[in-house]
Amino acid sequence: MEEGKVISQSLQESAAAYSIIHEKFGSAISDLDANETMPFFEVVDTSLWTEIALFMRDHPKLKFNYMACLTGVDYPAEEKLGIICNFESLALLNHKLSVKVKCARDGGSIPSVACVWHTANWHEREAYDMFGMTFTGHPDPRRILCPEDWEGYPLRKDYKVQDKYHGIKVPY
Amino acid sequence: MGNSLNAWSDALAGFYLFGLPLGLVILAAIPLVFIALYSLTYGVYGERKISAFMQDRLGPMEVGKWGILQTIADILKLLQKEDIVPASADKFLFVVGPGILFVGSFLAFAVLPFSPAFIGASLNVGLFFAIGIVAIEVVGILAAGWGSNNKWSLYGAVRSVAQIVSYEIPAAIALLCGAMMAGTLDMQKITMLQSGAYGFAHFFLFQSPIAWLPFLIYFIASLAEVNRAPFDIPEAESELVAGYFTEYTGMKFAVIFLAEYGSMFMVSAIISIVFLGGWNSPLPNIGSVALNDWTNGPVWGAFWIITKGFFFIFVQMWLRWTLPRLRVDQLMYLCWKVLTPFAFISFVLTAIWEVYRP
Amino acid sequence: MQELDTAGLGSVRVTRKSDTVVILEKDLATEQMVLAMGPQHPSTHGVLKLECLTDGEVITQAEPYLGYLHRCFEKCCENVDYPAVVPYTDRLDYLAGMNSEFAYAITVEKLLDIEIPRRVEFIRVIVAELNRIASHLVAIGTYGIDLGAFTPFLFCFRDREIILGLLEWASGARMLYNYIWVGGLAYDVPADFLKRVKEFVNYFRPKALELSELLTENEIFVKRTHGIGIMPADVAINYGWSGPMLRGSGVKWDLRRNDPYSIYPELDFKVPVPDGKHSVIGDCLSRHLVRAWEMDESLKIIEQCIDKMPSSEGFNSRSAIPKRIRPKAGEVYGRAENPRGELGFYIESDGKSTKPLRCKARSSCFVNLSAMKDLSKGQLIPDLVAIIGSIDIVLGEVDR
Amino acid sequence: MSEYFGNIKTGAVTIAAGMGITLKHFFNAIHRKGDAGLDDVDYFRQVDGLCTLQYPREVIPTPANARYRLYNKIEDCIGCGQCVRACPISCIEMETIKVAPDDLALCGKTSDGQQKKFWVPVFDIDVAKCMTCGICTTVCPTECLYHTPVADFSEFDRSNMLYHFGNLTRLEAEAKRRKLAEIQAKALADKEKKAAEAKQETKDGE
Repeated sequence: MEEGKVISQSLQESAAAYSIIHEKFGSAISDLDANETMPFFEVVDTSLWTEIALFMRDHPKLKFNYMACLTGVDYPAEEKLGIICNFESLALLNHKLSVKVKCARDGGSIPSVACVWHTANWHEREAYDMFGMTFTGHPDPRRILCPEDWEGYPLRKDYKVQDKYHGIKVPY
Repeated sequence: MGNSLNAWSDALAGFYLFGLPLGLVILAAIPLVFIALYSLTYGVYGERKISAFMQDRLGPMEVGKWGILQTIADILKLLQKEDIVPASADKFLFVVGPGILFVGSFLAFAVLPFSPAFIGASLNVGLFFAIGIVAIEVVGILAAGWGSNNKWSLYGAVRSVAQIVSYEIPAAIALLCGAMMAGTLDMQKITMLQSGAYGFAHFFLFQSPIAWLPFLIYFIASLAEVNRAPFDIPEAESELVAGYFTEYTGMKFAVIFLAEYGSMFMVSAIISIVFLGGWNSPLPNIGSVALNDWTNGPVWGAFWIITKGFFFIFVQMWLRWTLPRLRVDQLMYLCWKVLTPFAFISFVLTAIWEVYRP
Repeated sequence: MQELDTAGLGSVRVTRKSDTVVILEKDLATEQMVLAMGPQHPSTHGVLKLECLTDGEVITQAEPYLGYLHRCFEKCCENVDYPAVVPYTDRLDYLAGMNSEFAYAITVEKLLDIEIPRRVEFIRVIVAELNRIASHLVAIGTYGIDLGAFTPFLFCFRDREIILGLLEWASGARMLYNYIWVGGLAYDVPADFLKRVKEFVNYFRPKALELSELLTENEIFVKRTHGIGIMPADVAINYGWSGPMLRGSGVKWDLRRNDPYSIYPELDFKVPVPDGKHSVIGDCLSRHLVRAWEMDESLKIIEQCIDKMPSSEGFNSRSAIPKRIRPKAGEVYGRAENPRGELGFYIESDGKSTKPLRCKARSSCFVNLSAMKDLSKGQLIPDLVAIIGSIDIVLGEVDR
Repeated sequence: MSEYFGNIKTGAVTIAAGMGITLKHFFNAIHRKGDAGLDDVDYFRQVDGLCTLQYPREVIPTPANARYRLYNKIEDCIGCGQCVRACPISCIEMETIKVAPDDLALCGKTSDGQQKKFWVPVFDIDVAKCMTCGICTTVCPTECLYHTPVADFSEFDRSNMLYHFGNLTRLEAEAKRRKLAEIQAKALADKEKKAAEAKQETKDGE
């Protein structure tokens, strides 16, 4: 944050929420990236992700009961895939926070939070479908938008579309 | 009058040519032609126009003036269509289903008195026959639904059977009220008993203070018996695609449609015979203006019963384009918990009325 | 007396008398039937496929299959400039293109941190609310069809046609508008537009009443939807439901109020939630009622906007549009209240390119539909149709 | 029990109300709404009644700013290629040939007086692909590319959906291309010659 710039109230709330999580998990999570558009922190120790998620949902001062969005992202420069989750305490505390979780690009896996928020169920399937990271502990780890026997993960930056799918020409 | 009754039909039945009962064939052909014509004109075209007008639309407009030839174009189209029998269907049942359906709705026309001088078969248990023969349709529907080997068809067929069989009870009891007031099951006699100089005042509906109840019950139950909205769950297009005729194309489909419109007219005719005087003119004689006498007679009779039938078909269509569809359990609730008890009540009340009538 | 399970042959109730087993009652051996509902089915509102396991008419499990209308929205976005994404957002929720554009525009504007002229904001709100009404009309009309009432559908489409005409007049297209641009509007509205919109509001009020009398108050309709597909509020939130679906579960949550954007804070409107008098909170009827009430609120919003509208003197609808949209590096999650719920866009910019690095659409229908499996358990087939209808999905948005 | 009868009563009343509405519309069917466009002042003063039109013969007019068929006024096109780059689905295909200096007058000017510097032998719009977003029209510097309000342009053959707007025939284009190549070759040769001369001079200088 630049000096002298007014920090918006929502950012303050997010920072307060972050400090509670940081207190509990310490170095397992990174510092808060306190930007105005989408304040987020990154989960460093991915194995703790489900635990952090549960803590975020159930802690009386956090109450992130609403997962707005879960986005898969490809970071070819870092050789990583990641997900970005946008949380909100809907109708309770009304604060927002976003979380990034990253895993290795080839054969990486992220613990599933589908058991914490139902929203994550289909979104994780979508992230798997598009990027190819696996979600350990997901109740139904199938592709969702592409056909089951589609080759490759379309939203990766280095994706090459397959020539033929069941004899149908694919590239348009 | 007893002699003149059925005069035309008796004469026709006795007509032989080269030893062949040609008269009987003509007798049978008349209702058939009537069903076909009415389905063509009023049934399909009328329904499309009525629904269009209720929905602020124009309806069919392209074929002929005001689209009047639309149904003929449709029939021509259906005739040209490939007659598909699904590979995995039970061919015998699949083919025979529409036939049974059509025969079921067609047979009841035998006992409908179309005019004082015309009735296919003047049975002394005509009403009973008409109620009973409807049940044959169930067999046709089940054959069509099962034979299609389609899950949606099967659902439609099973629903339809459950529905028709259940609704026969309130329908029959409601009609029995009319039969009780007449004291006979002969359709021609029931109609005759409702004739008189005061026109509509002689109709059974106005003869007893509670006749409106069985009238209403029969009307509702008849909607269910012919699978019309709001009881069209066997062919609920948003749930079961098209119900028991999902797999039908071409002429078989047309025959099912014909049967449906045929039975629509049948129940409308039955309700107008039992409660609204059949071929009797509703116009009363007012002093020297003998409206009733002027508008009665064999031809006028045919006019009146068809008009009354068409009116009820209009109400059926009107309901269809107004109401949502019931669910299966609600349908059964309505049948067993509302219509049947009220039918029994009206049955008892009619009996009391008939015994202690002033 | 005991029950024996005879290996799939149906259960048999038996009792023992000394040594012999007496069969009291024998159920028929029944199997569960797999019923593929869709992708071509009249009431799946497009190309949704539900694979239902049915026991008679009772559904024991329904598994949705998606992707039949997947058009690679997110991949497309990574290959076009920021302004060129707008026509693609129209195609997400094609019944509410203006709202989708609105959501995308405010998201990118948040990333760019630019000021928008006030008149632009008012026009945006008017067209978005008009489109919300149009979208709800489709939802209500098709819901009527799902339950077998055909006529309300045609009445809805008659009025929707007028809204589409109005939007065509403003934007040049009937469904896929490309009207709300990042930083402004494609054009100012035509001269008489606001007057005509006001006339439309007056025209539509009695029509909405008639519609509710014909459909919403109909006893059969109420009986078909009352108490069906109940979703408790906490589960709804956990499922990520939003919009009329969430409000139908009794949560007073509307992004126009709770995470305000544009000029909504200045406008006076209610967030309708069911009170439990007309319906069971969280059932299909509640969701339907919320949509019907929302149309009324949208009319109010439109009226207020017309009254408060700044004059068009010296107004250029494109004045705030940047010459070349190249946001600084960063991420943003922006969202707006769509007719079907929260439409969010996650956009990541690398600061160098004029194309987004990642653009994810969080579609409300996708999230709302994910509860289908839970909602449909143990329901009848007609109720399943009622539930799908009440979720009001647009497959374009589900599959993206 | 009271609930039972209450249900029957509300059922009957609401059904009757609904039937009243449909009957009202049924009898209202003698009126027909006109085909005024929304930009017509009397649009909402039209009678209530049947609201559908018989399409090919009766049409609701599309507003003047409607965005349907894409059209290029080739006389004004300067061949800058902005539209090609802007189109999100690349439905525009364009080829340009630089105008030889002595052809500038022949090539002409746009209607606002700008000198055209390119021949445009190929300007093909695949309107089957075009999604009428209008992005190409906003980037066009001479406003020669625009959407017309013609909404119905269906074809029986898909190849007819490819609209050709080029201002040169193939033969003409070939000639222009050759001419340009000659000029360029000549210029190149001149340049080389000059360079060689210069080299020679420097060599001579040594």
